[in-house]
Amino acid sequence: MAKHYRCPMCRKICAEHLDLARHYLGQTDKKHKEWLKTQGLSYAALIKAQVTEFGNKGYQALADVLKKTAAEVEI
Amino acid sequence: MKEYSIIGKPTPNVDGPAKVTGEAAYTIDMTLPNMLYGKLLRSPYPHANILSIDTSKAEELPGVKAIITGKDTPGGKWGLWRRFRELSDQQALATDKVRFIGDPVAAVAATTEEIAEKALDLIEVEYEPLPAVFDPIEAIKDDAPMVHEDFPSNINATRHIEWGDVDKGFAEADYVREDRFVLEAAHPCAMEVHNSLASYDKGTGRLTVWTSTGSPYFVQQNLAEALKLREGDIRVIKPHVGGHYGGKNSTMPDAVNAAILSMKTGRPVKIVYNRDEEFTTTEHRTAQNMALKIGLKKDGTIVAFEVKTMTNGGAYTGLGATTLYLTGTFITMPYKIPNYRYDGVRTYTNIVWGTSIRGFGAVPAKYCSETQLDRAAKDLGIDPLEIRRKNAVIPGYEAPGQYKFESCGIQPCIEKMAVRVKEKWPKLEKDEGIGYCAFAYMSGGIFNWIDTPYAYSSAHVKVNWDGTVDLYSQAADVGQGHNTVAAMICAEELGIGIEDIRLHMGDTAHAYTDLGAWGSRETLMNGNAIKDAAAQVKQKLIDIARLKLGENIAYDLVAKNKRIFLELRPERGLSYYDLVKDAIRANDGVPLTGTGHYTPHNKGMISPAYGMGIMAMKAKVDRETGHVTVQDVLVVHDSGQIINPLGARGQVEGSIHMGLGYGLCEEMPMDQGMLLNPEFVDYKILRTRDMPEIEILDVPTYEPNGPFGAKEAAEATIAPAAPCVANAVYQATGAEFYSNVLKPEKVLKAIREAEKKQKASKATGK
Amino acid sequence: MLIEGQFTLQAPIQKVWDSLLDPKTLGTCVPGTEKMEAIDKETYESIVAQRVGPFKVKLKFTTKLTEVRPPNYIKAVGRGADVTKLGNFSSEIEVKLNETSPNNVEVSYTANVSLVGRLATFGERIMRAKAKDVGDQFTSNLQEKLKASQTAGA
Amino acid sequence: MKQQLKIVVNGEPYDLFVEPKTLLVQVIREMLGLKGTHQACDSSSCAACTVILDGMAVKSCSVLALQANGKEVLTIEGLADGTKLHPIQQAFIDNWAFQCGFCTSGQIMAAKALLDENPNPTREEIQEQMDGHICRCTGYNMINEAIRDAAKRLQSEKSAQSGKGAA
Amino acid sequence: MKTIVTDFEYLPAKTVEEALELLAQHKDDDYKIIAGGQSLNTAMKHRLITPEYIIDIKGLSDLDYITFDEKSGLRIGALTTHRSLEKSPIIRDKYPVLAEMEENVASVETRNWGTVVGDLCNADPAVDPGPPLIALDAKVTIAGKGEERVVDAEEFAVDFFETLVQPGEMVTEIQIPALPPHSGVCFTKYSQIHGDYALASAAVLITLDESKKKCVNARIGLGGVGNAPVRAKKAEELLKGKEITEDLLAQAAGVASEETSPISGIEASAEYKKDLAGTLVKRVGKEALARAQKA
Repeated sequence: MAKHYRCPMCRKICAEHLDLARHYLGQTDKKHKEWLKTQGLSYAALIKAQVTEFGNKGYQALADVLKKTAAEVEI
Repeated sequence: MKEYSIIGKPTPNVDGPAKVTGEAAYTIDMTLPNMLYGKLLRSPYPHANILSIDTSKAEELPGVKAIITGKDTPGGKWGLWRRFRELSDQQALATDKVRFIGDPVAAVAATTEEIAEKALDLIEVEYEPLPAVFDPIEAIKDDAPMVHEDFPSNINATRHIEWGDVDKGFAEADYVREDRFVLEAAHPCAMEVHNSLASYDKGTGRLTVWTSTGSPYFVQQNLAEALKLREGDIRVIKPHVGGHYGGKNSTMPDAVNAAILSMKTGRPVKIVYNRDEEFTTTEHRTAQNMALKIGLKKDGTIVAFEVKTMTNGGAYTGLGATTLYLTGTFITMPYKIPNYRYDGVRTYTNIVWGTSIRGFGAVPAKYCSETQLDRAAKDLGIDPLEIRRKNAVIPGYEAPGQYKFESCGIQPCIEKMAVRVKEKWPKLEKDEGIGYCAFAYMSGGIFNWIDTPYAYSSAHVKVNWDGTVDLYSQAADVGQGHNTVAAMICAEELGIGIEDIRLHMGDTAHAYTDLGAWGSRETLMNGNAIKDAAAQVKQKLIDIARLKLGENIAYDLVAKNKRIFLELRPERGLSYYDLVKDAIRANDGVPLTGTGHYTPHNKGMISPAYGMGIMAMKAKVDRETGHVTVQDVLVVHDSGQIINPLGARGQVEGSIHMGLGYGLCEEMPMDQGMLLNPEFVDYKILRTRDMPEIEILDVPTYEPNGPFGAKEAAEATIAPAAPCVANAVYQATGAEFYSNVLKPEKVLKAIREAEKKQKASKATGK
Repeated sequence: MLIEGQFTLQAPIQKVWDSLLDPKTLGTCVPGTEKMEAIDKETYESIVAQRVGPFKVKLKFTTKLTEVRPPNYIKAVGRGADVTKLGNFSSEIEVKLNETSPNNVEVSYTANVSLVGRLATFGERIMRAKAKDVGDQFTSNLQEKLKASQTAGA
Repeated sequence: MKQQLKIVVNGEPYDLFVEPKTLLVQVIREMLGLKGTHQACDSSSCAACTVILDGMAVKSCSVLALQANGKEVLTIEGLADGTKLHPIQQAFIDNWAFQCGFCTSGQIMAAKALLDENPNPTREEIQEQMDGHICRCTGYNMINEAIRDAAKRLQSEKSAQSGKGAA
Repeated sequence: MKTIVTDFEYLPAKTVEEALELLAQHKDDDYKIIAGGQSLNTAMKHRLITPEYIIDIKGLSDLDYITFDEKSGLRIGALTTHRSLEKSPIIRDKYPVLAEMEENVASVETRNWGTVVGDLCNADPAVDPGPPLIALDAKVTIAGKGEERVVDAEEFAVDFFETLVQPGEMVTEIQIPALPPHSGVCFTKYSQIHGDYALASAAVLITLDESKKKCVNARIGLGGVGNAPVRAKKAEELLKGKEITEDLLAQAAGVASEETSPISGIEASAEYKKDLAGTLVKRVGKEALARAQKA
């Protein structure tokens, strides 16, 4: 049994918040994008941060938010 | 290695007699009785709302039989990324707005091509031009015009790949460098333009479409979506195809509008693009901006690698999202990279879209990584061939969660290259240089964005009473020679001759699904299916032979040279032809059949197998004009067991030709979304006098996932050509390139830069 | 494509300014103009015929002034099409007037022109060269016009 | 107004009426249905449509049909001797000198015109002759080899014939 | 694929007289002369040119000739194809530079059907025969019904696709004077792809004195670097009366480069073409000098 985290918008479960953030930003549907707004985040801004600079800046920013919001799942 | 009777032997093209006599029919050569000619009216604006379309004048023109606009189409959207519905973004005719110069807004069917052309002039369209965006960097800005609703900042697709600990890797590196590149677009320029002939049968409600495509199955799926018909009611036939090179994967408006016009008029309708339509509205190799950061140890070992890319996706998706993924994958091959991170964004922009052109992401990727590697090698004082050998993968190498190399001959390839280069080019003249590039490429992709429920490849074999074999498959020969490979694999497995095989390929009504020709997949995937199908028939023959021979169960029987015999006592056997007759008689007159399927499982994210090797080019630079002469090319490659050495050589040489074009002269300059060189007059393609001679050496391996040990031999060598040239110029002059097309003016500028730099460093050195 | 140019006129800046905004002057100064009229204060309609060797172009276009700062700056967008459907044409023009000394005006202009259609396919390099010629001719016409009106006024 | 066009194509005389704007390639492909001659560009720059007009290789997309009045045209369909392929055709097959085959007819016709004039061309001479032809598949080298091979075949065929004649 | 969609009346001429008569008749009409039509047909397919009449002179076999005698020099009839010029024994013997030039004109297929004069009359600024004809001091005969005039090759093209040929006229012949002793001519064009339009081209003629030291005459023609082919007169003057050294050639090349006025395009910038013209003059000049010394 280990702690996992569930995507707030779909059934995806990941072991790390950073992985969950990667999953999240890989989705192209409206639903995923919209939820970010409710968290005060911009999908485009996160992607831009991720792709225009070296490092993992965009994912990290979302992972920080997911740490607070993603439901925990034991599997 | 195993001795085969057919596999590995130079075999002339089975389509040869048809192709050298002019008898081979391409879609463009086909006509049907009572056929109409269709033409598309296209937007002159890169981004505009359509306010109104008035077709009344055009309708009055004698000979015009139908005119349709967006509202007359069934309205289904289609795309190849069907797993992500929102990425099915293509439509037959623009309804509300146009998204690039060339987006079709109306279609005409008339009794002659000339009347159709004249009718286009009579259609009045009122547009409201909108602000447009043409560049990926502009596209993701907050205030950029939106190309598609629901895609804020025009982000069409993203891709992230990561393994190891990249930040730690860079921290441990002795040497880190960053380079930024701008890669130009290039067009595949198939000689046969996109064209389709559609015939709708009113009585049965069934549609038949002949089209110049690499995948009849993709077209069938897409037509079903676009026309809101059932897949089974659509038959797609791929006649001979005059070139593909990745530009004929997507279903284009020619096929869809020909179909709609045929459904509307009840007559066959044919749409043929002009060459400028081909250039301005069909898919090309995506332009992109790439940033690379590499960390190495002093000895040249790569410890960390990070890549960021933004592709100028254009107005629709096509296979561009796959290209984005593969760019991030192929850029790592064939090297051991312990820590890797990739982020890519594909942006929607108001230009024609970029997609899966030959090399599928590897071409721009390798250009950047391999020219960067040369610079790093120079800084570290390591020989460019040695740094490649040092980092090259070994059999069994696995990029965590991504891909695994089973057969893998890259190290022996590099060793062979080192020896051959010394013999071949013992001395360099002034302003000459040798450039290297190592490469690897997939043997068909393990992706299911099309969301097919069927096996990826299949084939059906039917053996007739006289021993002739009918081989049915949807697999597509688009010039790469797959028909020959298919016949060879089938004949080898059955132990018969190629002349015994009758091919029935590329027709959705004749066979089970095959995803078609893209990503060098047919030899391995369709080849496995054919081998499977033939093996089933062979087994039936062996069973009968065993009965008739009454031999000990412990003896193995083989099929070879038109006989079935005991492997250890070849004199004991029976004629294939006799056995077939007996088998059919014994089976109540039912011909022998076998149906084979292939879908890769548990083979990572990319492909079951990889072709690979290393290329070297010797080039001379004219320091006054900037002209680069590629004098000689040497390739050492591992393509597993090569099925047909003639065809493999053709593929390697053709890839090099296209790759050299990418490196030297092919480009798509645009102004406000308009292509400035949409004819062969201005789009420069290398001619025979511009091509060097090419020497190809093989390092054969046995690929366990491929039929008879075969794997990719088609596309791998396109990617290394351009970086080889750039590296040769770099070695000769020190000139560094951060974009791909080495036009003389660019070369001259880069040489002057390098001279300045060398002077400056000399000065500071003093 | 970007067309840039600069020329100096010997006339008071106000006069140059007025001439530039007067469709009658423009009509007679732009080579090949067959028609030029003001629809309203900001909009002009014109038909201009040009010939480059055997290629004949007859452009019908509308110019709209988007920014006017008398007597120094004009920004305009033009949009038009060849009457024989040879192609479409759009442009963004900026004209700057700078009085270097009384009676001496330096005029600089940039025009970002895009051509679409058959015209563009083969015409790009010709149009670019022709644009320079047209620009030169326009300058000399305007200069003469200004001179003539000065003489007439005097 | 249509005008008379008398033309011999692959040895067959034709008496046709064509619009003056008709190009030779349209007569070949559309009126005579000889679809082996292909068109791949609109700017006379690919040579896919090459045919032999009174012994010369020309681009049939760039010749007004009426300009070929009274002349003889040889297209790819006229090259084989019945079911026996012409040595150039056979050499193209044996050397894998085509892939998609779309430009092949034009390549073969240009090669034929060359070998008729120069039975033993060098690599450079072959390249000069074939330089107008765009091939997107092969990278050209295998085409050049096929033409050299064809030259040899034609020569040995000729010497065999003259040998027969002597005997 | 594109075809010619606009109808025209087709008027074939069999003799020069017939052609001039037709031209006179249609002087005021929208007509085009077709010889090989290698550029015209493409322009018509693209509907850039839509003439009402096409006067076909391809059949004027009386103008298909290449003749030479020491007194009057070389005469090239207006219907001479590129290929005939390239293969002509007279040319190979007396004016090999023209054969060298021809080897890189478009493709064999185009050279087989297209004519040298047609190419000149199309007046693309990058036209290949332009610079060598300027260097060889060629004259062009322009005929109208009942009249004829002779113009210098360097004057012939006046602008993009425009020549001195007026409505009702046609070119009938090119004349090139016999080369004086100790003359060398060389031509080259540079394009990244073989047979393509020139980014720049240059032809240089150098005539030396008896001692083969001093340059008594020089002519330089440049292509692709102006609205029409350019004669670099200042550079010529620099060479005349002097012993040509590498330095002097480089200097002249620099001057020639300044005499050009290319335009920027997608293929290269104006600056590059200017620079290139100089480089080509230097290279071609060196070869022309070597040839003059051998002649």
